[in-house]
Amino acid sequence: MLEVTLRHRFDGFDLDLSFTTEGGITALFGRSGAGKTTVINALAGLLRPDVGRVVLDGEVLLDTQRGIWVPPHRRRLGYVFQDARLFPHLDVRRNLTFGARYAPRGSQGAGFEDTVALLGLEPLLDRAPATLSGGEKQRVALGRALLCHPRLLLMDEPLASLDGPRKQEILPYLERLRDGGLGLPILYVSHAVDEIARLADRLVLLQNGRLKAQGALFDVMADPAAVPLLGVREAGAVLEADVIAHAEDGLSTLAVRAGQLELPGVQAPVGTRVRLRVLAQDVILSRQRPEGLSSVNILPVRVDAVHPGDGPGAAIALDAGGDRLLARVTARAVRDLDLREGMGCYAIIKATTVAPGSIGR
Amino acid sequence: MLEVTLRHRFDGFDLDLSFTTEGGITALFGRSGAGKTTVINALAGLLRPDVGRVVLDGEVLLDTQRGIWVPPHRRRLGYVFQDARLFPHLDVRRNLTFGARYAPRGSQGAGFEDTVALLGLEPLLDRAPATLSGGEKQRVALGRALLCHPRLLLMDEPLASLDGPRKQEILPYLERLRDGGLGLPILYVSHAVDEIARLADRLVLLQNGRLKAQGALFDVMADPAAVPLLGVREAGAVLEADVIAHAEDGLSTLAVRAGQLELPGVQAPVGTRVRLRVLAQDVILSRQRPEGLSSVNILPVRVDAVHPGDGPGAAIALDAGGDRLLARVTARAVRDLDLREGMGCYAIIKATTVAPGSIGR
Amino acid sequence: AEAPLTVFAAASLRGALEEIAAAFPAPLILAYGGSGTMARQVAAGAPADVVLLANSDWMDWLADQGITAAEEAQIIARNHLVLIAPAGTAPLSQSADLPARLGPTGRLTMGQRDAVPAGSYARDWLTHDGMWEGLQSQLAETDNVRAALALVARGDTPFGVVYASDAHAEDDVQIVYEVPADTHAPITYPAAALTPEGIALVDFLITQKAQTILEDHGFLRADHGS
Amino acid sequence: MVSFGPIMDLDAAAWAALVLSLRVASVAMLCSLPLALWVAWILARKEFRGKGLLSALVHLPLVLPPVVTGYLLLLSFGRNAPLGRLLESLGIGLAFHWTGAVLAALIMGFPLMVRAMRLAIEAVDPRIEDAAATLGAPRLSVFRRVTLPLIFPGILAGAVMGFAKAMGEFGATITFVANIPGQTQTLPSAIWTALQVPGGENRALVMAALAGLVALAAVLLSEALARRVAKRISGAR
Amino acid sequence: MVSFGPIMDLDAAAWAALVLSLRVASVAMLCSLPLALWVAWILARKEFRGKGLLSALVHLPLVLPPVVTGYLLLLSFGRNAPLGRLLESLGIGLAFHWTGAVLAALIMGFPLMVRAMRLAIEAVDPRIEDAAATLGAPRLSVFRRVTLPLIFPGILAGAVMGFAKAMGEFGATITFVANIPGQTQTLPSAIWTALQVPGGENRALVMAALAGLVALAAVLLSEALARRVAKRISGAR
Ligand SMILES: Nc1ncnc2c1ncn2[C@@H]1O[C@H](COP(=O)(O)OP(=O)(O)OP(=O)(O)O)[C@@H](O)[C@H]1O
Ligand SMILES: Nc1ncnc2c1ncn2[C@@H]1O[C@H](COP(=O)(O)OP(=O)(O)OP(=O)(O)O)[C@@H](O)[C@H]1O
Ligand SMILES: [Mg+2]
Ligand SMILES: [Mg+2]
Repeated sequence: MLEVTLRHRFDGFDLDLSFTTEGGITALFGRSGAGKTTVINALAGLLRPDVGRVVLDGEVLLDTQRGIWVPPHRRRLGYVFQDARLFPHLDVRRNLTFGARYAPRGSQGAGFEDTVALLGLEPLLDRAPATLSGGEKQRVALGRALLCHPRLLLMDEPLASLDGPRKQEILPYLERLRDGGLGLPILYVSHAVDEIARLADRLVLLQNGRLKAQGALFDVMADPAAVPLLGVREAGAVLEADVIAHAEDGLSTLAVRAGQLELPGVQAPVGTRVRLRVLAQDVILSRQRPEGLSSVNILPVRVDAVHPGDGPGAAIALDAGGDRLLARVTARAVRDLDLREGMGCYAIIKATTVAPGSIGR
Repeated sequence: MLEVTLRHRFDGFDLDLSFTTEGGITALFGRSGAGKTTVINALAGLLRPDVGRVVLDGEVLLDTQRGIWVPPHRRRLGYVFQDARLFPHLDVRRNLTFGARYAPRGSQGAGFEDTVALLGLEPLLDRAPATLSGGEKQRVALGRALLCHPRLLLMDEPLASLDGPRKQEILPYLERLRDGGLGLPILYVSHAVDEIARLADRLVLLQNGRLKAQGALFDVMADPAAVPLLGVREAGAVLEADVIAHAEDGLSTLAVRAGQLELPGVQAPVGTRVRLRVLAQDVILSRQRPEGLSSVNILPVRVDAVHPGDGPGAAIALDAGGDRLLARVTARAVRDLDLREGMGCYAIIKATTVAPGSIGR
Repeated sequence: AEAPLTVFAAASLRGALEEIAAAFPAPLILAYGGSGTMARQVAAGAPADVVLLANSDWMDWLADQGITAAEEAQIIARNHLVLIAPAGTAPLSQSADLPARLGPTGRLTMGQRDAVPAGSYARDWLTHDGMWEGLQSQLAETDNVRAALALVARGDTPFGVVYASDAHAEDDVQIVYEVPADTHAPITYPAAALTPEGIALVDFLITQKAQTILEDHGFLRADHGS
Repeated sequence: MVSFGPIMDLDAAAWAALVLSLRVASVAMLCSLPLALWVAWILARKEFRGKGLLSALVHLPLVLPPVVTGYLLLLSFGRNAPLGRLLESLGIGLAFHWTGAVLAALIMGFPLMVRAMRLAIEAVDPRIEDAAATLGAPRLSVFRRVTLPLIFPGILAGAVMGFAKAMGEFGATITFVANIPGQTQTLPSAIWTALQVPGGENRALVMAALAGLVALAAVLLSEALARRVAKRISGAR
Repeated sequence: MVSFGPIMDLDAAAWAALVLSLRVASVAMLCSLPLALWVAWILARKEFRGKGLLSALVHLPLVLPPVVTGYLLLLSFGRNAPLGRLLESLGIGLAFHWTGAVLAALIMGFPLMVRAMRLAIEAVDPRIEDAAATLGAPRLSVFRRVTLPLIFPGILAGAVMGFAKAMGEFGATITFVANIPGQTQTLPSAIWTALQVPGGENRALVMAALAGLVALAAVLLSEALARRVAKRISGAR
């Protein structure tokens, strides 16, 4: 549980905001120059804000009014910097193990072997940072922060220079950190909404040094005010589903309130509950139950509300047996299908549209 | 026209490849550590490869066999580095104008005012690089390279730390550079397939220091061998379409070979030809022509080939009146719908699925 | 006025030379240094009209180099050695008391035995009086006599061997023993003219007037003992 | 204790020595800057056989007692030495001339200047220079517009050290150019001369204090300059 | 020309002087390292009133003629100076003792060491140190594990300069601890002594060559070390 209030003036830039997080992963989202790095620096103790108060799990890390300032090394926050900031004189192995000795005795957290394996660092262990590629540096920086067993992880665009497949390997690991016995909370800066949607529990939106919105991911993502900040393409609903069965052809059956979905690439064991992200733009509506489609995921839904957008699109809020779904269709489709509140219809969700990355928890 | 042949050994990494580009934008794509930066460094003259030959528009920049090596400052290649590498002792304005005096007399290219305006740098002109945010640095680096009026632009993940809206502003500018009177060719390293799909004319795929595939964007993107490299989610076809009409509700009608599509957010004037990207996962197949769907974009297609994938998915190559489309469906759907080569069916493309960013040229 | 003459002079002559310069009809430029340094400089073509050393060996060396004719060197002053101690110390009745007065830890300051002329005269004396070997570990050799004087004046060493002319100028020390002249080689200050203009000064130095000034500064007359 | 009152009472010779020392130190510092910079650059950036030897040679004036350096200078540039005669015939008299004091000061300060600049050059990230080259800047322009401003603190440090050393140089100077008042008597020589007379300590200390004040001024100036540059780079105003 | 044959013929006094000089220079260099590092760190990283003054004070031994420094040392640490008496009663005799030569060499080399280290510290990116702090390293550990290795080239440079200067120091040493063969006669003192005797030039030059060889060895060693570190950081093997 983190409470943050900060006020700081740079020449030409004013930061003035206050937000709270509640464990899990909180995403900090905002345009370039919005003040994300400044916030994280203040949390880490690398920037002393003009005015501020930071409380982590009841411990006051900063209180300018009461003159409290805990130095960075006693905050135990793992910081993955936007620029990797590796130690140039140490090889990769020594960079990774740098913080180990300062972790409190018996503290639990990421193990060396696991981290190295996950991040694919074995072949690099004896290399000097100067010889690493951009993405390799970023992976080492991530490993280094994890291995100091922090009580909160600050990540400033940690995956920006990683390729897609590598990201897909690391994201589940971060989820395990959050969900494992340790429940390591993470403050995560990213421009990639799909990363955020997959990972984050809470979302803090910054604009120009001010708080624009904060709250649970579902709420903020569904907040029409947030759409311009997040980008139209990324709007969507998040559902909870139970894993019912894994078939031999790799498809899994998941139960949501309105029915069953067949999805590929679900790793969670039978009986667990997972999180699905369904982008509004991936939902097709049909008045009749369609037949002979390559997509077998068809749920009966009821139109909750029709929100005409600014452009040619409209957002249709749907009730799927109690779950909320969002569909983005053209205004013309609204007219053609005569979509209106209370109307029953069918939502077609393409099986493969639910990205593996969107299945979490 | 650039011809590149390179061979270079690092301890533990072997680069050995050869490719050509033909003006326009060539994307260099590969996983982290594939050798992209190494290639670009060799082109810029910052790395002297063990063996190599680089010819740009007939001028030999490097030929280890004949002992030719043109020093970096005479190559006139604008290089946007993966790390910004701004001059720390110069303010933003002087960083931007650093290269101007070395541009040949009368050389044409980006103007100072335009570049500053496009990249939103006005408020930063008097600032020291040390005070810039990550994205701001990257924008300055981009401007600096543009303003030296290069004859080829080398961009190493230039937009990685930029937010979505900012990217959407810069991408069209790069397109104008490519298409304008100057026809500035660009070699573009990126992990973001949507950027590449939008911008690139050619695609060079690297894996582990070797060339994996190269060729026109359409061909390489449709190459099943490229799918694992590009990422399953990003596979898809690129179509050319003519803008036929803009309706009042914001939808535009575009003609492709197999029919017409209604798409929102098309800016190009009537009569122009645009490029559409249709992700394989956004295509639903139906044996009958579906009725009463919110999606009005339905094209009759013929199955060209069924490529079973490694996992539960399969890639279906489709012929849409001469255009190629790609659909990704589950193996179960292949069985259920009995998809096979030569079979006719319907492709449902959700109207709003075609991202504005994917409509280019 | 006449063109000034440049004199390269041993630093220990400074007090007296300043007065002599005032008495000399032509203006003098006095450049001080160590005898060896200046001899070499003269050999290297220094723009000096007169060279005035504290050591006849270096004057002989100059003659060997063919810079000056040996017979042109003129002794202009002499000196004698004295044993000094901080003011208020009881005088020594004989040199043999020195080791006892030094005690086990006290040091005897003197010029460096090989490099500083006063040092080699002091060695001659101590050898002559049979104390040299015994005092080996209790010497503090300095690079010039002034430094030796300063050490004694500040009480860093209880005794020192210096020229009478130096002791004369320092109020914080007193002479506790006069070293007999026959225990060491004669202490002479030779001068030589290097240019025709310099001859006048060398000649002036042995006039009564100049000799009196030298005597006032604790030196012995050039003709002393002869 | 030294009282500073007597500074005003210093005689003309002492003032002349101060002025000469300032001149010698400034000229020596300015003359050696480019050469020191060049040597520092070679030592910092080039790998070649004999690099260690060059570095040792640069350090030599530090190791040799100054008298030896002065003596070697006298042997090489004395009026009777071939080299000295040649230079003299070209109108460049060194021995027993203030220019000789400049040479001595320059040589003695050289190792300090080279080292300061070398450390600064070694600290410059060559990738920043690479960036300048890709923007079209030829080597020399890269040096002038990127390297030079970046190593400015090192150059400043070298200049201050060279100047200070030149102000304080004594052994080599007096051995090479002697101690001729008004011509080659620098402040240290004057101080030494004062120390040769019993009771001259006070005068010597006053002159030493004067030298100290000059150094203080030089150091304060350089610190202020360095701070300004650092501020500009860090972006503080 | 100097012939190197006679080196073997050097008498015991000369060898003793060499050994003493080596000892003095090594001890002086080692003793001043930590203090110089501390002062360099303060000057590089702290802003405080009087910083310029401290910097000027550090430069002082460079500006003052060595004789003055030696004389001031004598005034402060002589047997009859309060400080000197105190130290002597603690068993730390400085005057006329080789330890005094160490003190003189240390003070004369101090400005050189401080400057080299300061330049190196100023070149360290504080953001790297920040990174270490966020990983839990307390200040001192950051210094030991990050700053120190990063400024190693500067420390090495400072050490070499301090050592070389200590090997060559003459004026302050002879003034402070005199020139006692076998006890305080360092190599420069011995060289100076030889030069004061007509015909002693050759012996002096042979000893000077010896000093030069020692410096060469030290410089070559430091260059080799520096190259190894640079290679490790650049990743070349
Ligand atoms: N020292 C400084 N002086 C003046 N302005 C500063 C300073 N440091 C940061 N800024 C400004 O504060 C704003 C916020 O910077 P910050 O680094 O927090 O942005 P960010 O949200 O992390 O952006 P990005 O996504 O580009 O990294 C920027 O406009 C930046 O230019
Ligand atoms: N000096 C070097 N010594 C050894 N290996 C090196 C050196 N420089 C680069 N490499 C290795 O070469 C490979 C290619 O590096 P390069 O920087 O070209 O990758 P990249 O494709 O740009 O990756 P990224 O997307 O992460 O920036 C990497 O595995 C890297 O570790
Ligand atoms: Mg940032
Ligand atoms: Mg790269």
